Amino acid sequence: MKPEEIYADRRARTHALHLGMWIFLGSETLLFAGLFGLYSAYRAQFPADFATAVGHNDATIGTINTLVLIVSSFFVAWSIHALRGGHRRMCIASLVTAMALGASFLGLKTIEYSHHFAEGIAPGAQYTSTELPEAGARTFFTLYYAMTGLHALHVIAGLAILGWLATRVRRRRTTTERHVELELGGLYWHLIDVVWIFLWPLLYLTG
Amino acid sequence: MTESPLPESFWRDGRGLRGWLLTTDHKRIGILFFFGTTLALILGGTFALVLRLELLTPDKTLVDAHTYNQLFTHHGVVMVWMFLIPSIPGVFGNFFVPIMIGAKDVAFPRLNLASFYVYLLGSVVTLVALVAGGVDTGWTFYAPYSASTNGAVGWVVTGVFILGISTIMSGINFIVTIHTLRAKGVGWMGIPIFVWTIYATSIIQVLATPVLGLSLMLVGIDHAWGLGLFDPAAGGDPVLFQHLFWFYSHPAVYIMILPALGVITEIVCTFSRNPPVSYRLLLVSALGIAFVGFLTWGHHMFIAGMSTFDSGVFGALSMLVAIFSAIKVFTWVATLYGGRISLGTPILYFFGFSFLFVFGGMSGVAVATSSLDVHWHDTYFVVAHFHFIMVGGSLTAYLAALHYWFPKVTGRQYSGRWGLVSAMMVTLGFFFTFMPQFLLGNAGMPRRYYSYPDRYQWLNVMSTAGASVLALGLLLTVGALAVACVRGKRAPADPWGSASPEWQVPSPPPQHNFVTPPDPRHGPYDYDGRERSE
Amino acid sequence: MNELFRTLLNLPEQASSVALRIDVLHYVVIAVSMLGATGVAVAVAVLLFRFRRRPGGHPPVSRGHVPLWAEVTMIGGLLTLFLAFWAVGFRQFVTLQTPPANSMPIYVVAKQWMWTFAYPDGSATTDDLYVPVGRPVKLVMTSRDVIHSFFVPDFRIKQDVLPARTTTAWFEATRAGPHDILCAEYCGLEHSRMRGRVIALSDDDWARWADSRATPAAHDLATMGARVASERGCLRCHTVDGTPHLGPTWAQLYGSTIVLTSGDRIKVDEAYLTESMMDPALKLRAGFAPIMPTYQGLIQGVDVAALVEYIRSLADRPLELDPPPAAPLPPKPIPTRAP
Amino acid sequence: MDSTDSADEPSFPSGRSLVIALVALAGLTVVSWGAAQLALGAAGTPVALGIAATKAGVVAVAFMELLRASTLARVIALVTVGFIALLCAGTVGDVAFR
Repeated sequence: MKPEEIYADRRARTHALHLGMWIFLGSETLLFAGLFGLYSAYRAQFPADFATAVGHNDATIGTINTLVLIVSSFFVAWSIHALRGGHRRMCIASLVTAMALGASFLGLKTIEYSHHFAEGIAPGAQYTSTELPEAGARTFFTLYYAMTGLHALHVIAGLAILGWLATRVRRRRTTTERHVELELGGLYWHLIDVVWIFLWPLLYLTG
Repeated sequence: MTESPLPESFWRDGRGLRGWLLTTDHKRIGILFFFGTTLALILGGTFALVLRLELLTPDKTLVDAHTYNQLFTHHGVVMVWMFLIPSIPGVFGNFFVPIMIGAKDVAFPRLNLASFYVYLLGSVVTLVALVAGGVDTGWTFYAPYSASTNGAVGWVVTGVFILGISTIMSGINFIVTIHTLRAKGVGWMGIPIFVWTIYATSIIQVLATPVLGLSLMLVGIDHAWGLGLFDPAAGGDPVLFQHLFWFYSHPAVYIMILPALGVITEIVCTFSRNPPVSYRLLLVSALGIAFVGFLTWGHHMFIAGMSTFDSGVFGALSMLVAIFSAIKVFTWVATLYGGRISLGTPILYFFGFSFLFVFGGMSGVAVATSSLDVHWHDTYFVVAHFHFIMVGGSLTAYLAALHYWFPKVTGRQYSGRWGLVSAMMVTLGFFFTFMPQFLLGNAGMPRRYYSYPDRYQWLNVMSTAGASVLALGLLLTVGALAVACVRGKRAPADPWGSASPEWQVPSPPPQHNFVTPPDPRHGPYDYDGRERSE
Repeated sequence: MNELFRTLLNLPEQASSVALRIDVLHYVVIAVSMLGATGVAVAVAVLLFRFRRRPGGHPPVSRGHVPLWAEVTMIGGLLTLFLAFWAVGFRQFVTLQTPPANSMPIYVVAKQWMWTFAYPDGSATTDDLYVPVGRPVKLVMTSRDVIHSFFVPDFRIKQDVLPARTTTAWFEATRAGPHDILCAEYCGLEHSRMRGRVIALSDDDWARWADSRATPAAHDLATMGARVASERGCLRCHTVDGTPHLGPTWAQLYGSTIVLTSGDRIKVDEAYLTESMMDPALKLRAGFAPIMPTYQGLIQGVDVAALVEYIRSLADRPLELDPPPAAPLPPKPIPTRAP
Repeated sequence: MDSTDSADEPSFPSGRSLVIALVALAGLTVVSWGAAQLALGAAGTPVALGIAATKAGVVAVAFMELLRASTLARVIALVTVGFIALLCAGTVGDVAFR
């Protein structure tokens, strides 16, 4: 049956959608919980090796990527702000900027991955590097690939959503009057940002 | 017999098959889930029967060891993820929660339909494994064996992952529905306990399922490309997989049992025409179980090489869950007191349930006692314990629910006599299937044993005999209800004299649930109030 | 009384020093469970009958609200009971986890689908584990493939056996005769046939058995370990007389407490030594480079046992320079069934 | 319509607050990076995670409008964090005390 028939008014529906999105975000975050659990357990097992391995990661790229995601997050928030203020073009522009930043995040990640592969630092059985302590480093980098890989998948999904939203705004489907989907899409993108905010120190800084 | 057709109801929307396959009506989706889960039950049950027959003799009876190992794996996978988890929420939750809170539908009807098709997809993918070589890891997928075995591990873990997505979808849907769609005047304390248990269940589903999805994915990747996260040869730690697995799978037990407890509450109150002796305790214990269930996963790992420290902590925490379950049991018994109890098939199932669930639960306390678990772990005692909860608890309650709400859903009554017979066969059959298994466990027969020392045979024979009675009982139930669907007497709106909202709408309910808007003046257990106003 | 309950509950014989204590707790817990469940069921049955709907209806009963104190007592009472179970059970559990100091070490290697046992005297057996009655035995266990679980129902002990890690279990047999060993962790095709026996022998039978094992060129596990050490090149990095070298010296190593690179302190025991052979970098001793290769899969259970015994034998060796052990001795055939 | 015309809810975050949040986040990022260069040793990880938590808080409040969202949303946020902590505690409690 039609939403109008189910809900008292559109505000009730908006509220419900936000609720649903937040619960979904909680669920999404717990998808990473297992990896955080493994990370902390293995780190407790090989403290020294993990430190060395973290040190081996390129903190510069990591830090730049962090800033990139934060700024993109800002532009997503800004796009909502703009649309609420009725500035359609600015909304589209900020969405596109956010997407560009997201894409460059993935670009930097690819560069990083290629560096690692060049050194024989590949996940699991493909790990051939010998310069780092055998036991811990391999595990660290397997986790590194699992965590960043899962995160990258979310970034790709997020980019798709942002693109879809941008076209909706352009086609005047998403408007100042009704833009709940923009808010929800934004929430998803911010979650991706938040997850990375935690991955960054764990994988690049705390050497 | 000539009989005027049933009144206008959700069964007819004039759109034929399309109306069923593309429906967004929560009631129809409930029916779809009923057929899905019933098929799963039949499939899993068949596997179980073959297993039981194989165990009639100490060595080969029917199938070879490899087939046997695959059968118990697929039995577990099908029963847990394709039947038990979606059964009560998917069927009765979908059908009744909106009506119980006075809503026309769930918050996200399309998401609801999607969750059914995702469930279907997941089931299919899981079953592809059967033809793709089968899986012999056991439903627990313990590393490193699950990584090294050459079976269709990839198919099963992917299938279960997809099933998990369906679970999360419906979990989100229920939580939002209960939060936002309660009719005017229906407060949090004015909803039936069944709604509360579905709410608690949904919370667990949303929070725990992703962790399972991830760990199974890791196992799948490990099996396919040697990720080695849990592989000792690569510095991995297999015990950590067990941590992740049980972090989901212990709460999952409560996903399976909480809705059952809700059903039982409804039945006890309706048939004794007494409000629950303490609504507050029932709802606190439901939420309590949901929460504490997350703190106890380690009691599956006492002898797995886990630290003694963790064993102590998890052992103590595990005892708390039993408390909450005990509160529920006492509340039910106290609710019967002073009632005007009408006997019917559902309440008879409750009688069986009361013994099976309490003993099953207490045997849980027993295996949570670490020194005793050392002897019992991975023996038939554990098998018997969780079947008491899953079958004696959940399945019994599912059948009780089926008989309780049958008149509402179909608009027809079934034969009480056949209901009684099948209920007795199911309960006794179950009892004789699994009581011997406690004794087998005490004697030390490990689970997942294809062949066993001769001294265990007589108990296995008894267990198999019981299993066949149980199977017959289930067939009888299906048959009796099928007959009732076409031949049954027309059922009134409220055959049991309940006060719960779903009984105030016609049987079967009309398309948009309510002819007259729901009347919140009387709570779901306000029997006298209803009577006076009628 | 004990016999009655044991038979009722279909428990196997109590053949270890801990079995009786554990069973008594078992009786209590199961009795409580049975009584509880039956009690509830009976109560339900009685109430269903007593308050069944009658034509005239029964005189209304006043059902006051459950008073708070009743709730509290009920909940408190049960919680105390369950926590009592936990307290007693956990104390027994700790006992099961901590082998007595004087126990005889036996090295267990599990593989699909057999058990191999290596004894301090250098001999080894497959599937049958020979032990003396009345003397604590400590099992130092590891697996070569997947997870197995060492389970002896008559002893009420069970312990998972993990690859690349050692777990320990201990028991003191109190009754002579064979006791089944069952694998309790699903380990693949022949899981249910991965069985063995603990042959518990009275003192003189044990002595006789030990003699029967002794061959003319008899030498104990430690001597064998010395041979393995030189054959495997351990002595290229490890000294046996305290001289500092690439690896930690073995003199006075066993039983000492060392500091790891992680900063933790650890007591050097069978578990740590075995683990360090299989996964040297896992718990690296402070002040040493992670240069030792892993011997996982390269070195057989008996040789591991031999090395550990050898290092044990050096525990109280005075730290003075003396020639490293003699050149390789003729290898001694080790009876093991082909996998 | 969409909750834009709602008197009973706190008004939307102003553009200014968004900019301030951005500056704060960038600043914290730099601080965290700097702290890492100092090699604080054992204190390093807690510090880094503390800063990360602060940043996450800023994002949640300024960008995700967590304070405008319903109570349940806030509960979910807390529960999620709590459960991750729980899982880590359980696994570490095993590995560390083995």
